[in-house]
Amino acid sequence: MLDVTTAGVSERGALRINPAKTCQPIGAMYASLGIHSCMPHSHGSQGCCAYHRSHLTRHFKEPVAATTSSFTEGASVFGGLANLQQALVNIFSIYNPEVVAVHTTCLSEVIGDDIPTIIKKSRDEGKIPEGKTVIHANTPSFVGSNVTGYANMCTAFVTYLAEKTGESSDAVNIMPGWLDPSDMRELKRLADELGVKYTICPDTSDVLDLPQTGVYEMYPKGGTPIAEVKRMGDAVKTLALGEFTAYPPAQKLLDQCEVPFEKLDAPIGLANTDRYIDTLRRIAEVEVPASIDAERGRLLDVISDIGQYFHNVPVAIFGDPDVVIGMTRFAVELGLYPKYVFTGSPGKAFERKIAEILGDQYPDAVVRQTADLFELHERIKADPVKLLIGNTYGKFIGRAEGIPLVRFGFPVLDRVGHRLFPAVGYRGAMHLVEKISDALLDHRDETCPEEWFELVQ
Amino acid sequence: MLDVTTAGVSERGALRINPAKTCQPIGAMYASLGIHSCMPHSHGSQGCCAYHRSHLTRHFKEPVAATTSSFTEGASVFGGLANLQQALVNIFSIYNPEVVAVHTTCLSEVIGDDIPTIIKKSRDEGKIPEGKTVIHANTPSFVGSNVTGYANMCTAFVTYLAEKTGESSDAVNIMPGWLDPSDMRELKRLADELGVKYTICPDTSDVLDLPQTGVYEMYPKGGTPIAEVKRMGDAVKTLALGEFTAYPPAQKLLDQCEVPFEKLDAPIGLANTDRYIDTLRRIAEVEVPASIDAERGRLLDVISDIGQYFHNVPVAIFGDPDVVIGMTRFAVELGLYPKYVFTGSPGKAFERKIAEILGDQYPDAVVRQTADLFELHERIKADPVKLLIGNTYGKFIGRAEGIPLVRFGFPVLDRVGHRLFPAVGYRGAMHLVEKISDALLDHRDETCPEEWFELVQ
Amino acid sequence: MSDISTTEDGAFSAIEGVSPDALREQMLEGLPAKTLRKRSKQILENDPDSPLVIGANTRTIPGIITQRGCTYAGCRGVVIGPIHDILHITHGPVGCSYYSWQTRRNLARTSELGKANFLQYCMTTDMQEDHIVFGGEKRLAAAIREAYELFKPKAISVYATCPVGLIGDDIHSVCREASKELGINVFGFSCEGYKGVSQSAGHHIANNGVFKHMIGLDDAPVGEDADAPFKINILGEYNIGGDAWEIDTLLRKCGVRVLATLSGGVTYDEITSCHQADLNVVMCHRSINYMAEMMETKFGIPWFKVNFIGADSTAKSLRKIAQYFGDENLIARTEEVIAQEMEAIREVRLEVKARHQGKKAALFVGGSRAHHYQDLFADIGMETISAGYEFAHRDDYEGRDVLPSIKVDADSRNIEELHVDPDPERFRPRISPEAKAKMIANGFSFSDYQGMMKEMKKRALVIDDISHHELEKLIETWKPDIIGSGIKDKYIVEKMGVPCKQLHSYDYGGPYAAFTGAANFYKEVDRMLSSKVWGYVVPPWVKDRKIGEPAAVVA
Amino acid sequence: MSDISTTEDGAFSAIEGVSPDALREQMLEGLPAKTLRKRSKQILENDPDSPLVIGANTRTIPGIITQRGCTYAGCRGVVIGPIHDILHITHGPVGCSYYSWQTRRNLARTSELGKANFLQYCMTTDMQEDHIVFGGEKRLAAAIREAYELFKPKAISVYATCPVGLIGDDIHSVCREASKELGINVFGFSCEGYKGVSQSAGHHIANNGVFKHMIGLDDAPVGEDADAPFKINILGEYNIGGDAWEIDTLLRKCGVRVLATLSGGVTYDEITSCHQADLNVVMCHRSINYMAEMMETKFGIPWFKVNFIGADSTAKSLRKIAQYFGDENLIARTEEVIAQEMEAIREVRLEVKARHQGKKAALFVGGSRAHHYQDLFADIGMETISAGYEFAHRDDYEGRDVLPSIKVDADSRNIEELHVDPDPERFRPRISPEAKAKMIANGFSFSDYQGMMKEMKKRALVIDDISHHELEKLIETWKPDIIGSGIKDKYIVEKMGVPCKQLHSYDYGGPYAAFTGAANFYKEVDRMLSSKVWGYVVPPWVKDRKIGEPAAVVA
Repeated sequence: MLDVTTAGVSERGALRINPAKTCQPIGAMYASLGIHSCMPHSHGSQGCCAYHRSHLTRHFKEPVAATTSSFTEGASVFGGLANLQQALVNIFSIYNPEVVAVHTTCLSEVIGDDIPTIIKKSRDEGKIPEGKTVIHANTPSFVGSNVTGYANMCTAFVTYLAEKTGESSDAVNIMPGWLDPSDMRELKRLADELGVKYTICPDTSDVLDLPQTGVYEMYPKGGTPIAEVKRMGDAVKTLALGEFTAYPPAQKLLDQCEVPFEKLDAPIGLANTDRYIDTLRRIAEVEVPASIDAERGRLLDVISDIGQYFHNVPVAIFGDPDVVIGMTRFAVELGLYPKYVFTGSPGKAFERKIAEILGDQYPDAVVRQTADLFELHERIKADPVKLLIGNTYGKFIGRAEGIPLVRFGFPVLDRVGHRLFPAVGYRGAMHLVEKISDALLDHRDETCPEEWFELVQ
Repeated sequence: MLDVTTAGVSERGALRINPAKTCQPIGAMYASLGIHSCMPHSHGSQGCCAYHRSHLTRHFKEPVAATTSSFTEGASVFGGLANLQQALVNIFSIYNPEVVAVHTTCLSEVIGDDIPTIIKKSRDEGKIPEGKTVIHANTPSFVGSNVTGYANMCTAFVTYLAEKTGESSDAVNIMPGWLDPSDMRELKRLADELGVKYTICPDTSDVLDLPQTGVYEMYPKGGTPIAEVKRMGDAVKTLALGEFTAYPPAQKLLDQCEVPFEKLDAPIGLANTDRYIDTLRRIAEVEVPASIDAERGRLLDVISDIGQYFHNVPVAIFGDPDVVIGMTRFAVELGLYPKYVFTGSPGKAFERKIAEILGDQYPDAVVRQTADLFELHERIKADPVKLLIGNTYGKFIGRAEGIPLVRFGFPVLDRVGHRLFPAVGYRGAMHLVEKISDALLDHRDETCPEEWFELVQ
Repeated sequence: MSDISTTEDGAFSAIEGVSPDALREQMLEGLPAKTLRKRSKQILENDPDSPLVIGANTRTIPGIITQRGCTYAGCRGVVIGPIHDILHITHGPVGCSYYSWQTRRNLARTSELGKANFLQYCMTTDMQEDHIVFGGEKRLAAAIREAYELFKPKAISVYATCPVGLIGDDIHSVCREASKELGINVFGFSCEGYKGVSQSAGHHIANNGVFKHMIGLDDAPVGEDADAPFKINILGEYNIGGDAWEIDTLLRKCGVRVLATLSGGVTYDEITSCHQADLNVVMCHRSINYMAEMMETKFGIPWFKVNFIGADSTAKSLRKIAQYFGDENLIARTEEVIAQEMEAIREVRLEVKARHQGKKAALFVGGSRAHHYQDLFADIGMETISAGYEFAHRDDYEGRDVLPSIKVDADSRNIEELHVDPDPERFRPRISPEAKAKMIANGFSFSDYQGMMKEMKKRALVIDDISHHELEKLIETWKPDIIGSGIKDKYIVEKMGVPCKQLHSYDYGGPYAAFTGAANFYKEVDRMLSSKVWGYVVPPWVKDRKIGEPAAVVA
Repeated sequence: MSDISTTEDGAFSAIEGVSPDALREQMLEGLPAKTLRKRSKQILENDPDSPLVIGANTRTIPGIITQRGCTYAGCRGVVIGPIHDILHITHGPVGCSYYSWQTRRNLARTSELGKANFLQYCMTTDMQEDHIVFGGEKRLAAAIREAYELFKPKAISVYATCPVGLIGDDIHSVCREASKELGINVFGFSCEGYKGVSQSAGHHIANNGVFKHMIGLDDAPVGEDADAPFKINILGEYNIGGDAWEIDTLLRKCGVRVLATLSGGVTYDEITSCHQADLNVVMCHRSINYMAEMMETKFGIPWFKVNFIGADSTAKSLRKIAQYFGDENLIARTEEVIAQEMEAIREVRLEVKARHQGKKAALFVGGSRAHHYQDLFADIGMETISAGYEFAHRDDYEGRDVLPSIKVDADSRNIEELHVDPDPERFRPRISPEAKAKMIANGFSFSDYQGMMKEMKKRALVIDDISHHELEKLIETWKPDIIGSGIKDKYIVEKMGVPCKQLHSYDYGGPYAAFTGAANFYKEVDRMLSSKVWGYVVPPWVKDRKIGEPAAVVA
């Protein structure tokens, strides 16, 4: 497995090997699915759309509907106007969504298609039915990464839709960053439990975690309704849960509608969830109910009980920056030793935030943005860890080095837990504790000498 | 590991090896903890109490308070009257519970202590304070097993406490059988979601799954309050969730207070949970809310998606009879092939119920009551399975044969999941699906030839 | 259970009470005019005796939810991707490389520990904005150099993505320079995603590149197989789920040696020397017929179409190979093997057939599987009521005899058509023109492919590049018992309560090729059709609530 | 942080502002009269110079939440249980056998694959009601026979549980018969749970049985160790968490051979031949002093107390062993080893000490660990403010000099006291009475145990068989930084926000013996005292809500 990887960090300036990121459009497509009755539309070659749909489907094991401008060579030379217009006509007549959310690809970006102009022209020419909405985000694949695309599309929701009517909605906006549907569901449950009035946007729960009912609905009940997205401009405050995926739309909403925001980390682990709860409580001026205290206390209890198995266990955490940031703080809370903290996405903020979290307690921790899994593996070969926390791609390193992998983040292509249980909130943290402790103890039980194989742990 | 076990079934008539059961008193102690402000009391040698407290503590990682009559040789000769009386005085003055729930041991059973008489005498002599309650159950270790002890103590709750006032409480009694606190919590959540009025007894949630708060309370907020136990006699119906652990008290309540009951299997898996929900709905004449349909549908969805990995996988399921019965039905729903279904507890009903579940689809399934893990291992050596589902003791067979173990039932002494997540209800089923699929896929990923090691599954 | 009515000549007259033309009308109803025009050419009632002209290999309609991918996917993903000891570098932004990393299940085995399996690696130039602005050639050259320094591969293959073509990076010149500098084979593919109308263009580009840069490079005798009397290549088999290994094992039992499988489970060395074979047999006609033709022209290796999917088809294909070589021992051995293998799977085949005979399948996938898998379903008595390809051409539907009549449109014209001549030194007809003529006269066919339509029932619906909307109509109306499709459709189909088998990735199962594979597939179909899940959809408290009707809402 | 006030002579005057006598009063306050009388003898302010008489090894008060276990647990669970190649059968209902199955962490290593490790097996007669009524001897005999047939062990050991004694089964006669029939060593222990006042009685019974049925059986030279110049046994070390292996490794480095460790990580053969040792050293005085005495009487092997828990104690113990043998090389080698080992752990010891010096520990556990672990805490500068045993006798508190003054009560009188004479053939004083006398005159002590009290601070609270109630008072008042206790207390203590280390099972960690073990323990204490968990107890929205005050309840 990965047999030609060797220990030590190779010098590379041009070759990316085993990336820990992908391109913008998939993020935009995912974000679009979090708006109710929205058709994501990929403006470019149909291959992009096919890849993104396949990849999202493999992660969620759910239908992912999206359309494409199906560029040919001609369109690439003459521009994508005709393709996009034809697409809009077909989409509205055949699939009838409330919104079409267009994102670009490197192809349409390089040829310079001006989407707002095409949208305007299409509306003027009656190709967009009355009452229907078309929005867009520029998501060039050669800038940023998948998380940038997510943020850009979320920003487009604000740009195109959010309105300040001057009449406060009394609601808090929750911008969840790139999380799974199960996470968004959990964020809502906690907010409900607090009794807070809120708008969560985007919201992929009940879109990408559908029950088996015998009926396929292209636009299931989930997703933030357009009307609510519009009302975000009247909210009292925005909670932006993630530097990379939630902060940009929050900033945009401040600029556009003067809604102030608080920037939090993804609510993964104890302190991050505390901050989520506490911020909602402060903003909405509610009391935290005993039920939340009890959940929190149960989490703390198990952290305490299981702590000895986690203490100073060297761990590599990798994936998209916002969830890695959240997870790293939780790892520290759990007593793990974050030895490698990697993201493929570019952004100095990543290194800065991880440095804040680690303080001076982990002097030999290696924190890298714009990095890749090949480098992670090279480093692990030179100086190993006992646990990997990250997406499915880590399984190859895990198998090569005999290190258990706790699947976390995007994508998880080979297991089901992320669809069923959140990673955020106290319950999500409990689930992670279970996963991590199972991983460590299973590994120990499988590899320890027989005389150290024990009944009680 | 277990190196002197060989393939094939040895003939044994007297020697029990690696039991799949333990003795009655621990079940009685556990049940007692499900009554609010109750001190379980072990009438016998202090060793029993120590063993039971240790064992329960290892499973729950929670304080387990219980007292003992601390027999010495003298008491064994002259009877335990003095010890029990002294114990009652000490318990009420030092620990001040509302109830003391006495269970016997083989020692006090053999010498024939008459507990009701001792209780009466103690009350007459003022050794039991006004307003305090002492109840008892006979739990001889040489009859039945731990589940018998649980049922006997639950029956004692009814015998001593349940009253028929003639005025209906409009409530349904839920007798949960021997489940974990997380399970009882989930049963309550589902009943709440249905909007059913109910009394659950016993109820160990918020007793044996306490938050870390910095404060130890000997009698935490959980447990069925005495007043509610009394009112069970006025309920409209009882749901008895388990042949072995819930049916006896339900029958007693019928006999004593004319409360009819429905006997269900432990709500493990889809159909068993359906039956729980549907029975509650019928009795209480409520509508099932969409939220429950959605949960159910999400479970069904993941069962469908993951089914190919479960299909015809031979599995051994072992442990206490009621949860094994529940799990076996779920295994069938999941497409697993229940090859060995074992309990150490005696009871023909076990074989009958498993036979009903398996029908004629699994002609070579071996179903055994009053069996032990040694026989299970012998059989597995002769004709292996790919998965073990049962308590922690299965880990030795797992390691010896390289078969993954999904921890389920009582006791789990070496992992934490059972404390955090239920096994009952649709959510519990999802958790089991996750555990089982992780176990199977992890095993495959660890053992398959490299060329079959894959990214997507 | 199925409700299929047929006329006396075996044509479908109605399925679930709906005639094919009525269903076709439903599918087309309400489409915008331009779209309707287009789609009506792509949805046909089949006539096996004289197939209608189908609108295949035409542009995908923008805004239609399609399964199709792009040229890059067809080239790097499908055809070249499986070669595990070539180092593959995708030149472009990160996504294209990332998505083609380990997602296609073309399995590979390295013969010794430590030998590179580059399929586990994803390498890309990860182009950034300034490379788009200032050109990416230098970065590509540097990337190739770094890759060589790190891994010392035998060959490096470079793939262009959309922006590369647009900004005008000359990857071929970069590859030539690198080849010179490093002394290894470095070559590029201009497989930008916008080329052609589907991944099909990528197959063609890939075939051209493999032919130019690999085929025929190595004339040294082919190791232990040099003396084998019956040496063949299998073209268009990608070892999804280990299929190529099954086929290889089977042929070996018969006494036939496979020099190379293009390109499943294959090594660079096998490809460079595979022109020494006696015969090419073609599995996936769509993706590799170019190669078969070019190798015949240049080296004189004849080819014919085979199908190792389905037990009966496999037997037929084995017999044809034996017959080609005409060796009595080989023929006898082949018959023995067929008898053995058929016997081994007889019981499961009969069992599954007994349970599912007459059930309805519909297959929409790829460029050959929608045809091949009909044979596998036929093994167990299941009817294919509708089928279509994702990216095939008219010849794949109607048969190669229509090739001369296919108009080359603008999209296809952009794909290079290699001009190939017989190799002055190495051209060697494997059978003399006379012998070949005699065989043909006796009914043996070469360079053949009859296409899917001739083997489907009359009035079955043939649907090219099926759209989501059409699929939904099909399911609602004809209620197929199982659908074979891809990952993007799978969960849509299953949400509608119909099991869906992925026929690209096999749902991570397989192998399904050859006899053992067929048995695997029977069992898998049996599992899917017998699954209890669909019976659980309606909860017991909704005895008369219809499937999917929303549940009661209670506060 | 700690607040400990001491008087000039080092006695605790107050801890957290509360004097020892005040705390003692709090503990006793409100107890029923009889209970008060009893407990007041078991809670004492320590006086190291002249220890008070403590009420130890007395009956547990019914109704008090105690940590104590039973005689069966002490015999089968503690002393005999660890011998991994004896087949153990518990005669009784299933529970006793079940609970003593793999729960004590006495690790064992089999030397070859396939060699029996019976610790992984739990064997019992699983008595049912009719055996209680009609007697269980036949069942026991059958069980032994079945066990022999299945496993062919060298020896079988049988344990009686409560009902066995009550119904009068004669297990010893059954064992004798079985022994005759099977030709192997079969012996029984009448260790019914109701005997004695705690597991302590079980130790005594176990010692008697081991002495009668195993010790001295095999006079053949002890394998490779026969010629070793310095051969010892370690008594009262049970290899929890691998401690015995650490000690063995350490002694081996010094040049001392351990023939047998009673009974951790030991084989039957090692026990039957260990009477050939030159010295017995005793770790857990409480559980094994009987054996040391009997072996000295019968074979002439002297003994003294050692403690390998704590680096300083380990060094002291090693030196004493070397001094006993008086060999210059051994003494030099021992000093070298001590220097090396001390150096290896110096840094971690200093680091941990720097962080936690002056913190307060309280230890309530077992029959020797509450004493031994004080040394380990002392290594890193931590004070033991209160300690007590679970089942020890007065001599374990006050020292062996009080032995003659201990009154044997009814409960202890029931435990057989073996009469032992010097073995007519094998008695061989390892050192002459003269030499011994000389050593003693030079300050060397034999057959010694000073007890815990003499080594604890003045006015520390010594609490025998601590009850739950007393523990709670101690935590509330004196706020120890860490408590060493058992599984039954652990989570009570931790719910109160105080880390609690299990000193029976080591919380599944270890080894903690010898130098490496000490370092492990320093690190573990450091982890526990540095844990962030306790800092998280109050959520941020409850800045001024006091710990444990209930949260706001909002609908």
